[in-house]
Amino acid sequence: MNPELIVEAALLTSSDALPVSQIVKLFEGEMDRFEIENLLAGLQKKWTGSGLELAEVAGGWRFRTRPEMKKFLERLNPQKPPRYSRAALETLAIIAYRQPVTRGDIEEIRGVAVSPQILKAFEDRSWIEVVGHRNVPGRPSLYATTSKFLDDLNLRTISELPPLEASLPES
Amino acid sequence: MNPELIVEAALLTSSDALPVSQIVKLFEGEMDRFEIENLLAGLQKKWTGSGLELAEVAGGWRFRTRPEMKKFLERLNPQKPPRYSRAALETLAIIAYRQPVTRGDIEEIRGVAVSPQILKAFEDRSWIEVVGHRNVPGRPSLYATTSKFLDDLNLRTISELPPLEASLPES
Amino acid sequence: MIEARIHGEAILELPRDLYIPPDALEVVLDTFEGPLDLLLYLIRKHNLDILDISMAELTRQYLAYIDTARQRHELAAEYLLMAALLIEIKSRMLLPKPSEIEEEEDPRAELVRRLLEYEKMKLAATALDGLEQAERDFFLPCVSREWLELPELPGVNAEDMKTAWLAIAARVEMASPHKVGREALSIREHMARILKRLQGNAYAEFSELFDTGSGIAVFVVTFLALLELVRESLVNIVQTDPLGAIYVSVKHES
Repeated sequence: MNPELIVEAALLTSSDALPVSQIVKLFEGEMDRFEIENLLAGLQKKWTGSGLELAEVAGGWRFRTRPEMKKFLERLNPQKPPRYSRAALETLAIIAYRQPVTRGDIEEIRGVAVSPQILKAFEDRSWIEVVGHRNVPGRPSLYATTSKFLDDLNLRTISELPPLEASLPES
Repeated sequence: MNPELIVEAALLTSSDALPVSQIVKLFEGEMDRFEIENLLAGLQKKWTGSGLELAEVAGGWRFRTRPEMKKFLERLNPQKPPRYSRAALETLAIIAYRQPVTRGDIEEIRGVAVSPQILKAFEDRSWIEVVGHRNVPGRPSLYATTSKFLDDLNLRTISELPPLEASLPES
Repeated sequence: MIEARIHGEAILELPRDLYIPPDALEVVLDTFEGPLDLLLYLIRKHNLDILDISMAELTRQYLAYIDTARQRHELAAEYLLMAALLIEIKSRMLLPKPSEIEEEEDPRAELVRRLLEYEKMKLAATALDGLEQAERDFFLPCVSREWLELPELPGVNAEDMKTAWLAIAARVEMASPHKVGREALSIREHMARILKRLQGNAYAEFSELFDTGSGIAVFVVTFLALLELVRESLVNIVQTDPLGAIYVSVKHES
Protein backbone atom coordinates (compact mmCIF):
# COMPACT_ATOMS: atom_id res chain seq x y z
CA MET A 1 0.00 0.00 0.00
CA ASN A 2 1.22 3.45 -0.99
CA PRO A 3 2.52 5.23 2.17
CA GLU A 4 0.92 8.49 1.08
CA LEU A 5 -2.50 6.82 1.13
CA ILE A 6 -1.85 5.39 4.59
CA VAL A 7 -0.91 8.79 5.98
CA GLU A 8 -3.90 10.33 4.24
CA ALA A 9 -6.27 7.78 5.79
CA ALA A 10 -4.70 8.26 9.22
CA LEU A 11 -5.07 12.05 9.04
CA LEU A 12 -8.62 11.90 7.73
CA THR A 13 -9.74 9.57 10.55
CA SER A 14 -7.89 11.21 13.41
CA SER A 15 -9.78 13.55 15.68
CA ASP A 16 -6.58 15.27 16.78
CA ALA A 17 -3.72 16.68 14.82
CA LEU A 18 -0.99 14.08 14.29
CA PRO A 19 2.59 15.11 14.99
CA VAL A 20 5.26 13.65 12.72
CA SER A 21 6.45 11.55 15.67
CA GLN A 22 3.06 9.79 15.57
CA ILE A 23 2.88 9.48 11.81
CA VAL A 24 6.24 7.71 11.81
CA LYS A 25 4.63 4.93 13.86
CA LEU A 26 2.39 3.99 10.95
CA PHE A 27 5.40 2.48 9.23
CA GLU A 28 7.13 0.87 12.18
CA GLY A 29 10.43 2.52 11.51
CA GLU A 30 10.45 1.91 7.78
CA MET A 31 10.26 5.63 7.09
CA ASP A 32 12.12 8.45 8.78
CA ARG A 33 10.96 11.93 9.72
CA PHE A 34 12.44 13.42 6.60
CA GLU A 35 10.58 11.04 4.32
CA ILE A 36 7.36 11.67 6.25
CA GLU A 37 7.77 15.41 5.91
CA ASN A 38 8.29 15.05 2.18
CA LEU A 39 5.25 12.89 1.98
CA LEU A 40 3.17 15.46 3.92
CA ALA A 41 4.26 18.16 1.52
CA GLY A 42 3.13 15.93 -1.34
CA LEU A 43 -0.23 15.31 0.33
CA GLN A 44 -0.69 19.01 0.91
CA LYS A 45 -0.17 19.61 -2.78
CA LYS A 46 -2.53 16.81 -3.71
CA TRP A 47 -5.36 18.43 -1.72
CA THR A 48 -4.79 21.90 -3.14
CA GLY A 49 -7.96 23.11 -4.79
CA SER A 50 -10.29 20.79 -2.91
CA GLY A 51 -12.70 21.45 -0.07
CA LEU A 52 -10.24 20.36 2.59
CA GLU A 53 -6.71 21.46 3.23
CA LEU A 54 -3.88 19.79 5.04
CA ALA A 55 -2.46 22.19 7.57
CA GLU A 56 0.30 22.13 10.13
CA VAL A 57 -1.00 23.36 13.46
CA ALA A 58 0.43 23.46 16.97
CA GLY A 59 -0.29 19.79 17.63
CA GLY A 60 0.92 18.48 14.30
CA TRP A 61 -0.78 17.91 10.96
CA ARG A 62 -4.49 17.83 10.33
CA PHE A 63 -7.07 18.18 7.63
CA ARG A 64 -9.60 20.96 7.95
CA THR A 65 -12.24 22.48 5.76
CA ARG A 66 -11.43 25.53 3.72
CA PRO A 67 -13.29 28.70 4.71
CA GLU A 68 -15.12 28.72 1.36
CA MET A 69 -16.89 25.52 2.42
CA LYS A 70 -18.54 27.10 5.42
CA LYS A 71 -21.45 28.50 3.43
CA PHE A 72 -22.29 25.07 2.04
CA LEU A 73 -21.68 22.94 5.09
CA GLU A 74 -23.74 25.22 7.29
CA ARG A 75 -26.75 24.27 5.22
CA LEU A 76 -26.55 20.77 6.66
CA ASN A 77 -27.19 22.02 10.19
CA PRO A 78 -29.18 25.17 9.82
CA GLN A 79 -29.31 26.87 13.17
CA LYS A 80 -31.75 29.51 14.23
CA PRO A 81 -29.82 32.75 14.31
CA PRO A 82 -29.34 33.67 17.96
CA ARG A 83 -30.87 36.92 19.17
CA TYR A 84 -29.92 39.36 21.87
CA SER A 85 -32.30 39.82 24.77
CA ARG A 86 -34.25 43.06 25.04
CA ALA A 87 -32.10 44.03 28.03
CA ALA A 88 -28.95 43.52 25.96
CA LEU A 89 -30.26 45.48 22.97
CA GLU A 90 -31.42 48.36 25.15
CA THR A 91 -28.07 48.49 26.91
CA LEU A 92 -26.30 48.56 23.56
CA ALA A 93 -28.65 51.25 22.26
CA ILE A 94 -27.97 53.44 25.31
CA ILE A 95 -24.23 53.06 24.84
CA ALA A 96 -24.56 53.81 21.14
CA TYR A 97 -26.77 56.91 21.46
CA ARG A 98 -25.53 58.31 24.77
CA GLN A 99 -21.83 57.45 24.73
CA PRO A 100 -19.73 57.78 26.73
CA VAL A 101 -21.84 56.38 29.55
CA THR A 102 -21.21 54.57 32.79
CA ARG A 103 -23.02 51.49 33.95
CA GLY A 104 -24.82 53.76 36.41
CA ASP A 105 -26.08 55.93 33.53
CA ILE A 106 -27.44 52.87 31.78
CA GLU A 107 -29.14 51.69 34.93
CA GLU A 108 -30.64 55.11 35.50
CA ILE A 109 -32.05 55.27 31.99
CA ARG A 110 -33.40 51.71 31.96
CA GLY A 111 -34.53 51.87 35.56
CA VAL A 112 -33.08 48.42 36.29
CA ALA A 113 -29.70 46.96 37.07
CA VAL A 114 -27.44 46.08 34.14
CA SER A 115 -26.05 42.59 34.28
CA PRO A 116 -22.25 42.51 33.99
CA GLN A 117 -22.63 39.61 31.53
CA ILE A 118 -24.30 41.90 29.03
CA LEU A 119 -21.47 44.43 29.10
CA LYS A 120 -18.94 41.63 29.01
CA ALA A 121 -20.59 40.02 25.99
CA PHE A 122 -20.39 43.27 24.03
CA GLU A 123 -16.85 43.91 25.20
CA ASP A 124 -15.87 40.39 24.13
CA ARG A 125 -17.36 41.12 20.76
CA SER A 126 -15.36 44.35 20.65
CA TRP A 127 -18.53 46.32 20.11
CA ILE A 128 -18.00 48.46 23.21
CA GLU A 129 -14.93 49.51 25.13
CA VAL A 130 -13.97 51.50 28.16
CA VAL A 131 -12.79 54.90 26.95
CA GLY A 132 -12.18 56.52 30.33
CA HIS A 133 -13.48 56.92 33.82
CA ARG A 134 -15.88 59.50 35.16
CA ASN A 135 -14.32 61.70 37.74
CA VAL A 136 -16.68 60.83 40.57
CA PRO A 137 -16.20 58.58 43.59
CA GLY A 138 -15.50 55.03 42.42
CA ARG A 139 -14.31 56.35 39.05
CA PRO A 140 -16.82 54.28 37.04
CA SER A 141 -15.81 53.15 33.57
CA LEU A 142 -17.14 55.11 30.63
CA TYR A 143 -18.31 52.92 27.79
CA ALA A 144 -18.43 53.84 24.13
CA THR A 145 -18.97 51.92 20.95
CA THR A 146 -16.02 50.85 18.82
CA SER A 147 -15.26 51.10 15.16
CA LYS A 148 -15.92 47.36 14.94
CA PHE A 149 -19.47 48.06 16.10
CA LEU A 150 -19.85 50.54 13.27
CA ASP A 151 -18.34 48.11 10.78
CA ASP A 152 -20.58 45.28 11.90
CA LEU A 153 -23.66 47.47 11.63
CA ASN A 154 -22.49 48.78 8.32
CA LEU A 155 -22.27 52.38 9.48
CA ARG A 156 -19.55 54.90 8.79
CA THR A 157 -20.14 57.07 11.84
CA ILE A 158 -22.36 56.84 14.85
CA SER A 159 -24.44 59.71 13.48
CA GLU A 160 -25.67 57.34 10.78
CA LEU A 161 -27.73 55.56 13.42
CA PRO A 162 -31.41 56.24 12.80
CA PRO A 163 -32.34 59.66 14.11
CA LEU A 164 -34.65 59.67 17.08
CA GLU A 165 -37.72 61.80 16.60
CA ALA A 166 -39.29 60.95 19.90
CA SER A 167 -38.49 62.76 23.08
CA LEU A 168 -35.75 61.09 24.96
CA PRO A 169 -34.59 61.01 28.49
CA GLU A 170 -31.43 62.87 29.33
CA SER A 171 -29.09 60.88 31.41
CA MET B 1 -16.89 25.57 -6.33
CA ASN B 2 -17.11 22.13 -7.88
CA PRO B 3 -20.15 20.30 -6.40
CA GLU B 4 -18.20 17.06 -6.12
CA LEU B 5 -15.67 18.76 -3.83
CA ILE B 6 -18.45 20.18 -1.68
CA VAL B 7 -20.05 16.76 -1.22
CA GLU B 8 -16.64 15.24 -0.56
CA ALA B 9 -15.90 17.82 2.16
CA ALA B 10 -19.35 17.32 3.69
CA LEU B 11 -18.88 13.54 3.84
CA LEU B 12 -15.33 13.72 5.20
CA THR B 13 -16.38 16.09 7.98
CA SER B 14 -19.53 14.26 9.00
CA SER B 15 -19.34 11.66 11.72
CA ASP B 16 -22.65 10.14 10.65
CA ALA B 17 -23.67 8.85 7.28
CA LEU B 18 -25.43 11.46 5.14
CA PRO B 19 -28.61 10.44 3.33
CA VAL B 20 -29.13 11.86 -0.16
CA SER B 21 -31.95 13.97 1.28
CA GLN B 22 -29.34 15.75 3.42
CA ILE B 23 -26.73 16.04 0.67
CA VAL B 24 -29.29 17.77 -1.54
CA LYS B 25 -29.48 20.56 1.04
CA LEU B 26 -25.86 21.52 0.32
CA PHE B 27 -27.02 23.00 -2.96
CA GLU B 28 -30.28 24.59 -1.89
CA GLY B 29 -32.32 22.91 -4.56
CA GLU B 30 -29.88 23.54 -7.38
CA MET B 31 -29.26 19.82 -7.75
CA ASP B 32 -31.80 17.01 -7.64
CA ARG B 33 -31.52 13.54 -6.15
CA PHE B 34 -30.59 12.05 -9.47
CA GLU B 35 -27.69 14.43 -10.00
CA ILE B 36 -26.50 13.82 -6.44
CA GLU B 37 -26.56 10.08 -6.97
CA ASN B 38 -24.52 10.45 -10.13
CA LEU B 39 -22.09 12.64 -8.29
CA LEU B 40 -21.77 10.07 -5.47
CA ALA B 41 -21.01 7.38 -8.02
CA GLY B 42 -18.31 9.66 -9.43
CA LEU B 43 -16.85 10.25 -5.99
CA GLN B 44 -16.88 6.54 -5.28
CA LYS B 45 -14.84 6.01 -8.42
CA LYS B 46 -12.47 8.86 -7.56
CA TRP B 47 -11.62 7.20 -4.22
CA THR B 48 -11.07 3.75 -5.67
CA GLY B 49 -7.60 2.58 -4.79
CA SER B 50 -7.15 4.90 -1.82
CA GLY B 51 -7.21 4.22 1.90
CA LEU B 52 -10.83 5.23 2.28
CA GLU B 53 -13.88 4.13 0.38
CA LEU B 54 -17.27 5.70 -0.06
CA ALA B 55 -20.02 3.26 0.93
CA GLU B 56 -23.77 3.31 1.22
CA VAL B 57 -25.04 2.16 4.61
CA ALA B 58 -28.38 2.29 6.39
CA GLY B 59 -28.08 5.96 7.31
CA GLY B 60 -26.91 7.08 3.86
CA TRP B 61 -23.46 7.62 2.40
CA ARG B 62 -20.21 7.84 4.24
CA PHE B 63 -16.51 7.29 3.94
CA ARG B 64 -14.75 4.54 5.88
CA THR B 65 -11.26 3.15 5.86
CA ARG B 66 -10.67 0.06 3.77
CA PRO B 67 -10.05 -3.17 5.70
CA GLU B 68 -6.42 -3.18 4.56
CA MET B 69 -5.83 0.00 6.54
CA LYS B 70 -6.65 -1.57 9.89
CA LYS B 71 -3.18 -2.97 10.36
CA PHE B 72 -1.53 0.43 9.90
CA LEU B 73 -4.02 2.57 11.78
CA GLU B 74 -3.92 0.26 14.78
CA ARG B 75 -0.29 1.20 15.22
CA LEU B 76 -1.36 4.71 16.19
CA ASN B 77 -3.47 3.37 19.06
CA PRO B 78 -1.64 0.30 20.27
CA GLN B 79 -4.28 -0.56 22.86
CA LYS B 80 -6.58 -3.23 21.45
CA PRO B 81 -10.13 -2.10 20.83
CA PRO B 82 -12.37 -3.57 23.52
CA ARG B 83 -14.21 -6.72 22.56
CA TYR B 84 -17.70 -7.40 23.76
CA SER B 85 -18.27 -10.24 26.22
CA ARG B 86 -20.25 -13.26 25.12
CA ALA B 87 -23.14 -12.13 27.33
CA ALA B 88 -23.11 -8.73 25.60
CA LEU B 89 -22.89 -10.24 22.13
CA GLU B 90 -25.73 -12.68 22.79
CA THR B 91 -27.90 -9.88 24.14
CA LEU B 92 -27.13 -7.81 21.06
CA ALA B 93 -27.84 -10.74 18.74
CA ILE B 94 -31.23 -11.32 20.37
CA ILE B 95 -32.15 -7.65 20.01
CA ALA B 96 -30.94 -7.59 16.41
CA TYR B 97 -32.61 -10.79 15.25
CA ARG B 98 -35.74 -10.80 17.41
CA GLN B 99 -36.50 -7.08 17.69
CA PRO B 100 -38.48 -5.55 19.23
CA VAL B 101 -37.81 -7.42 22.47
CA THR B 102 -38.11 -6.68 26.17
CA ARG B 103 -35.44 -7.42 28.71
CA GLY B 104 -37.69 -10.27 29.86
CA ASP B 105 -37.64 -11.76 26.36
CA ILE B 106 -33.86 -11.66 26.32
CA GLU B 107 -33.67 -13.33 29.72
CA GLU B 108 -36.13 -15.98 28.59
CA ILE B 109 -34.03 -16.81 25.53
CA ARG B 110 -30.68 -16.76 27.31
CA GLY B 111 -31.97 -18.41 30.49
CA VAL B 112 -30.11 -15.91 32.69
CA ALA B 113 -30.59 -12.38 33.95
CA VAL B 114 -29.47 -9.57 31.66
CA SER B 115 -27.22 -7.03 33.32
CA PRO B 116 -28.48 -3.46 32.96
CA GLN B 117 -24.89 -2.39 32.17
CA ILE B 118 -24.98 -4.35 28.95
CA LEU B 119 -28.13 -2.66 27.74
CA LYS B 120 -26.82 0.70 28.84
CA ALA B 121 -23.52 0.21 27.03
CA PHE B 122 -25.35 -0.45 23.75
CA GLU B 123 -27.76 2.40 24.35
CA ASP B 124 -24.83 4.74 25.01
CA ARG B 125 -23.31 3.68 21.75
CA SER B 126 -26.66 4.36 20.06
CA TRP B 127 -26.76 0.79 18.81
CA ILE B 128 -30.08 0.00 20.51
CA GLU B 129 -32.99 2.16 21.58
CA VAL B 130 -36.35 1.87 23.27
CA VAL B 131 -38.98 1.89 20.53
CA GLY B 132 -42.06 1.39 22.70
CA HIS B 133 -43.49 -0.53 25.58
CA ARG B 134 -45.23 -3.88 25.63
CA ASN B 135 -48.79 -3.57 26.77
CA VAL B 136 -48.47 -5.90 29.75
CA PRO B 137 -48.24 -5.16 33.48
CA GLY B 138 -45.14 -3.08 34.14
CA ARG B 139 -45.16 -1.90 30.49
CA PRO B 140 -41.61 -3.14 29.85
CA SER B 141 -39.48 -1.29 27.30
CA LEU B 142 -39.17 -2.78 23.84
CA TYR B 143 -35.65 -2.60 22.44
CA ALA B 144 -34.65 -2.47 18.79
CA THR B 145 -31.43 -1.77 16.95
CA THR B 146 -30.76 1.66 15.43
CA SER B 147 -29.55 2.73 12.03
CA LYS B 148 -26.23 3.64 13.66
CA PHE B 149 -25.88 -0.02 14.59
CA LEU B 150 -26.28 -0.92 10.94
CA ASP B 151 -23.94 1.89 9.89
CA ASP B 152 -21.26 0.75 12.32
CA LEU B 153 -21.50 -2.79 11.00
CA ASN B 154 -21.47 -1.45 7.48
CA LEU B 155 -24.92 -2.78 6.65
CA ARG B 156 -27.74 -1.20 4.69
CA THR B 157 -30.64 -3.12 6.25
CA ILE B 158 -31.17 -5.56 9.09
CA SER B 159 -31.74 -8.27 6.48
CA GLU B 160 -28.04 -8.04 5.62
CA LEU B 161 -27.19 -9.55 9.01
CA PRO B 162 -25.72 -13.04 8.71
CA PRO B 163 -28.57 -15.55 8.25
CA LEU B 164 -29.57 -17.54 11.31
CA GLU B 165 -28.38 -21.09 11.32
CA ALA B 166 -31.38 -23.35 11.44
CA SER B 167 -30.61 -26.02 14.00
CA LEU B 168 -28.01 -27.53 16.20
CA PRO B 169 -25.36 -29.29 14.23
CA GLU B 170 -25.42 -32.88 15.35
CA SER B 171 -21.80 -33.48 15.83
CA MET C 1 -9.64 -21.14 36.54
CA ILE C 2 -10.77 -22.26 39.89
CA GLU C 3 -8.60 -24.88 41.43
CA ALA C 4 -9.32 -25.67 45.05
CA ARG C 5 -6.83 -27.90 46.78
CA ILE C 6 -6.45 -29.15 50.33
CA HIS C 7 -3.04 -30.50 51.35
CA GLY C 8 -2.05 -30.43 47.75
CA GLU C 9 -4.93 -32.60 46.68
CA ALA C 10 -7.81 -31.43 44.57
CA ILE C 11 -10.96 -31.57 46.63
CA LEU C 12 -12.96 -32.26 43.57
CA GLU C 13 -13.92 -35.81 42.97
CA LEU C 14 -15.44 -36.91 39.77
CA PRO C 15 -18.62 -38.87 39.76
CA ARG C 16 -17.76 -42.09 37.96
CA ASP C 17 -20.44 -41.91 35.37
CA LEU C 18 -19.77 -38.34 34.39
CA TYR C 19 -18.51 -38.37 30.87
CA ILE C 20 -16.75 -35.08 31.11
CA PRO C 21 -13.12 -35.81 30.38
CA PRO C 22 -10.71 -34.51 33.00
CA ASP C 23 -9.38 -31.74 30.76
CA ALA C 24 -12.90 -30.39 30.39
CA LEU C 25 -12.97 -29.84 34.12
CA GLU C 26 -10.99 -26.76 33.40
CA VAL C 27 -14.13 -25.52 31.77
CA VAL C 28 -15.65 -24.05 34.88
CA LEU C 29 -19.20 -22.96 35.09
CA ASP C 30 -18.17 -19.37 34.65
CA THR C 31 -17.50 -20.01 31.03
CA PHE C 32 -21.11 -20.95 30.46
CA GLU C 33 -23.61 -18.26 29.77
CA GLY C 34 -26.25 -20.01 31.87
CA PRO C 35 -28.02 -23.35 32.20
CA LEU C 36 -29.11 -23.47 28.56
CA ASP C 37 -25.53 -23.00 27.49
CA LEU C 38 -24.44 -25.79 29.79
CA LEU C 39 -27.19 -28.09 28.50
CA LEU C 40 -26.15 -27.41 24.92
CA TYR C 41 -22.59 -28.22 25.87
CA LEU C 42 -23.63 -31.52 27.41
CA ILE C 43 -25.87 -32.44 24.48
CA ARG C 44 -23.05 -31.78 22.07
CA LYS C 45 -20.47 -33.50 24.15
CA HIS C 46 -22.45 -36.70 24.29
CA ASN C 47 -23.89 -36.70 20.84
CA LEU C 48 -27.40 -36.56 22.18
CA ASP C 49 -30.10 -36.00 19.61
CA ILE C 50 -31.57 -32.68 20.54
CA LEU C 51 -34.90 -33.66 19.01
CA ASP C 52 -35.06 -36.86 21.01
CA ILE C 53 -33.12 -36.18 24.16
CA SER C 54 -32.65 -38.96 26.61
CA MET C 55 -33.91 -37.07 29.63
CA ALA C 56 -32.55 -39.56 32.11
CA GLU C 57 -29.08 -39.23 30.66
CA LEU C 58 -29.15 -35.47 30.26
CA THR C 59 -30.53 -34.91 33.77
CA ARG C 60 -27.90 -37.14 35.28
CA GLN C 61 -25.11 -35.34 33.46
CA TYR C 62 -26.48 -31.95 34.35
CA LEU C 63 -26.94 -32.73 38.03
CA ALA C 64 -23.52 -34.27 38.27
CA TYR C 65 -21.99 -31.24 36.67
CA ILE C 66 -23.67 -28.69 38.87
CA ASP C 67 -22.97 -30.79 41.94
CA THR C 68 -19.29 -30.60 41.07
CA ALA C 69 -19.53 -26.93 40.39
CA ARG C 70 -21.37 -26.22 43.62
CA GLN C 71 -18.46 -27.55 45.59
CA ARG C 72 -16.31 -24.94 43.94
CA HIS C 73 -18.42 -21.84 44.14
CA GLU C 74 -21.87 -20.56 44.65
CA LEU C 75 -24.22 -21.35 41.86
CA ALA C 76 -26.63 -18.92 40.27
CA ALA C 77 -30.28 -19.65 40.97
CA GLU C 78 -30.95 -20.22 37.28
CA TYR C 79 -28.90 -23.43 37.36
CA LEU C 80 -30.90 -24.83 40.24
CA LEU C 81 -34.15 -23.84 38.57
CA MET C 82 -33.11 -25.70 35.45
CA ALA C 83 -32.24 -28.74 37.53
CA ALA C 84 -35.77 -28.73 38.92
CA LEU C 85 -37.20 -28.38 35.45
CA LEU C 86 -35.18 -31.31 34.11
CA ILE C 87 -36.30 -33.54 36.96
CA GLU C 88 -39.88 -32.53 36.36
CA ILE C 89 -39.69 -33.34 32.65
CA LYS C 90 -38.02 -36.63 33.40
CA SER C 91 -40.73 -37.65 35.84
CA ARG C 92 -43.52 -36.61 33.49
CA MET C 93 -42.03 -38.84 30.84
CA LEU C 94 -42.07 -41.75 33.23
CA LEU C 95 -45.78 -41.32 33.93
CA PRO C 96 -47.99 -43.67 31.95
CA LYS C 97 -49.86 -41.72 29.33
CA PRO C 98 -53.63 -41.78 29.77
CA SER C 99 -54.73 -43.54 26.62
CA GLU C 100 -57.68 -41.22 25.95
CA ILE C 101 -55.38 -38.22 25.48
CA GLU C 102 -53.61 -39.20 22.31
CA GLU C 103 -52.00 -35.99 21.26
CA GLU C 104 -50.44 -34.82 24.50
CA GLU C 105 -47.41 -32.69 23.87
CA ASP C 106 -44.02 -34.18 24.50
CA PRO C 107 -42.90 -32.84 27.91
CA ARG C 108 -39.52 -32.08 26.34
CA ALA C 109 -40.96 -29.90 23.58
CA GLU C 110 -40.67 -26.57 25.39
CA LEU C 111 -37.14 -27.26 26.55
CA VAL C 112 -36.10 -28.31 23.05
CA ARG C 113 -37.65 -25.19 21.57
CA ARG C 114 -35.72 -23.04 24.04
CA LEU C 115 -32.49 -24.90 23.41
CA LEU C 116 -32.83 -24.48 19.67
CA GLU C 117 -33.66 -20.80 19.99
CA TYR C 118 -30.76 -20.20 22.33
CA GLU C 119 -28.41 -22.11 20.09
CA LYS C 120 -29.47 -19.94 17.16
CA MET C 121 -28.78 -16.77 19.11
CA LYS C 122 -25.47 -18.09 20.32
CA LEU C 123 -24.36 -18.72 16.76
CA ALA C 124 -25.79 -15.37 15.69
CA ALA C 125 -23.71 -13.64 18.38
CA THR C 126 -20.56 -15.22 16.97
CA ALA C 127 -21.54 -14.25 13.43
CA LEU C 128 -22.28 -10.72 14.57
CA ASP C 129 -18.88 -10.48 16.20
CA GLY C 130 -17.38 -11.62 12.93
CA LEU C 131 -18.77 -8.64 11.06
CA GLU C 132 -16.55 -5.67 10.48
CA GLN C 133 -17.15 -3.13 13.16
CA ALA C 134 -16.59 0.63 13.15
CA GLU C 135 -13.73 1.70 15.43
CA ARG C 136 -12.51 -1.89 15.67
CA ASP C 137 -12.01 -2.97 12.06
CA PHE C 138 -12.47 0.25 10.17
CA PHE C 139 -12.44 3.94 10.98
CA LEU C 140 -14.59 6.87 10.04
CA PRO C 141 -13.41 10.23 8.79
CA CYS C 142 -13.18 12.84 11.47
CA VAL C 143 -12.12 16.07 9.79
CA SER C 144 -12.86 19.16 11.83
CA ARG C 145 -15.29 21.84 10.76
CA GLU C 146 -13.76 24.05 13.41
CA TRP C 147 -15.22 27.33 12.29
CA LEU C 148 -18.68 25.82 12.53
CA GLU C 149 -17.99 25.04 16.14
CA LEU C 150 -17.67 28.77 16.91
CA PRO C 151 -20.92 30.02 18.37
CA GLU C 152 -22.75 32.28 16.00
CA LEU C 153 -23.27 35.75 17.42
CA PRO C 154 -26.58 37.51 17.11
CA GLY C 155 -26.92 39.96 14.28
CA VAL C 156 -27.89 43.52 15.09
CA ASN C 157 -28.71 46.33 12.70
CA ALA C 158 -29.11 50.04 13.10
CA GLU C 159 -32.89 49.78 13.20
CA ASP C 160 -32.62 47.44 16.21
CA MET C 161 -30.77 50.19 18.01
CA LYS C 162 -33.48 52.69 17.27
CA THR C 163 -36.25 50.31 18.28
CA ALA C 164 -34.50 49.50 21.54
CA TRP C 165 -33.95 53.14 22.30
CA LEU C 166 -37.54 54.07 21.50
CA ALA C 167 -38.73 51.30 23.79
CA ILE C 168 -36.77 52.82 26.63
CA ALA C 169 -38.01 56.27 25.69
CA ALA C 170 -41.60 55.05 25.73
CA ARG C 171 -41.12 53.61 29.21
CA VAL C 172 -39.75 56.84 30.65
CA GLU C 173 -41.79 59.23 28.56
CA MET C 174 -43.23 60.86 31.63
CA ALA C 175 -39.73 61.81 32.75
CA SER C 176 -37.95 64.96 31.66
CA PRO C 177 -38.14 65.25 27.89
CA HIS C 178 -35.07 66.34 26.02
CA LYS C 179 -34.50 66.30 22.34
CA VAL C 180 -31.54 64.33 21.18
CA GLY C 181 -31.00 64.85 17.54
CA ARG C 182 -28.43 64.15 14.96
CA GLU C 183 -26.02 66.83 16.14
CA ALA C 184 -26.19 65.78 19.75
CA LEU C 185 -25.37 62.26 18.64
CA SER C 186 -22.34 63.46 16.73
CA ILE C 187 -21.21 65.36 19.78
CA ARG C 188 -21.42 62.22 21.88
CA GLU C 189 -19.53 60.22 19.29
CA HIS C 190 -16.77 62.78 19.30
CA MET C 191 -16.74 62.84 23.10
CA ALA C 192 -16.03 59.11 23.01
CA ARG C 193 -13.45 59.59 20.29
CA ILE C 194 -11.60 62.28 22.27
CA LEU C 195 -11.60 60.13 25.40
CA LYS C 196 -10.19 57.21 23.41
CA ARG C 197 -7.53 59.49 22.00
CA LEU C 198 -6.53 60.63 25.47
CA GLN C 199 -6.37 57.12 26.80
CA GLY C 200 -2.89 56.17 27.86
CA ASN C 201 -1.57 59.67 27.26
CA ALA C 202 -1.07 62.26 29.92
CA TYR C 203 -2.44 64.94 27.61
CA ALA C 204 -2.95 65.92 24.04
CA GLU C 205 -2.53 69.23 22.39
CA PHE C 206 -5.86 70.92 21.86
CA SER C 207 -5.29 71.38 18.13
CA GLU C 208 -4.35 67.72 17.68
CA LEU C 209 -7.89 66.73 18.62
CA PHE C 210 -9.30 68.47 15.57
CA ASP C 211 -9.35 66.64 12.32
CA THR C 212 -8.77 69.54 9.97
CA GLY C 213 -9.50 67.53 6.88
CA SER C 214 -13.12 66.78 7.71
CA GLY C 215 -14.76 70.12 7.17
CA ILE C 216 -16.20 72.82 9.29
CA ALA C 217 -19.12 70.77 10.62
CA VAL C 218 -16.82 68.19 12.20
CA PHE C 219 -14.63 71.01 13.51
CA VAL C 220 -17.59 72.57 15.28
CA VAL C 221 -18.86 69.25 16.61
CA THR C 222 -15.42 68.40 18.00
CA PHE C 223 -15.34 71.74 19.75
CA LEU C 224 -18.81 71.20 21.21
CA ALA C 225 -17.76 67.69 22.29
CA LEU C 226 -14.78 69.15 24.14
CA LEU C 227 -17.00 71.68 25.88
CA GLU C 228 -19.41 68.90 26.84
CA LEU C 229 -16.51 66.84 28.21
CA VAL C 230 -15.44 69.80 30.34
CA ARG C 231 -19.04 70.31 31.48
CA GLU C 232 -19.28 66.62 32.47
CA SER C 233 -15.92 66.99 34.29
CA LEU C 234 -14.32 64.36 32.12
CA VAL C 235 -11.40 66.43 30.83
CA ASN C 236 -9.32 69.43 31.86
CA ILE C 237 -8.26 72.06 29.42
CA VAL C 238 -5.14 73.91 30.46
CA GLN C 239 -3.23 76.79 28.97
CA THR C 240 -0.13 77.54 31.01
CA ASP C 241 1.14 80.58 29.08
CA PRO C 242 -0.92 83.27 27.37
CA LEU C 243 -1.16 82.38 23.69
CA GLY C 244 0.74 79.17 24.48
CA ALA C 245 -0.26 75.67 23.64
CA ILE C 246 -3.55 74.46 25.05
CA TYR C 247 -3.46 70.99 26.52
CA VAL C 248 -6.34 68.64 27.10
CA SER C 249 -5.99 65.91 29.69
CA VAL C 250 -8.25 63.32 31.25
CA LYS C 251 -9.45 64.57 34.58
CA HIS C 252 -8.25 62.42 37.42
CA GLU C 253 -9.63 62.31 40.86
CA SER C 254 -7.89 64.92 42.92
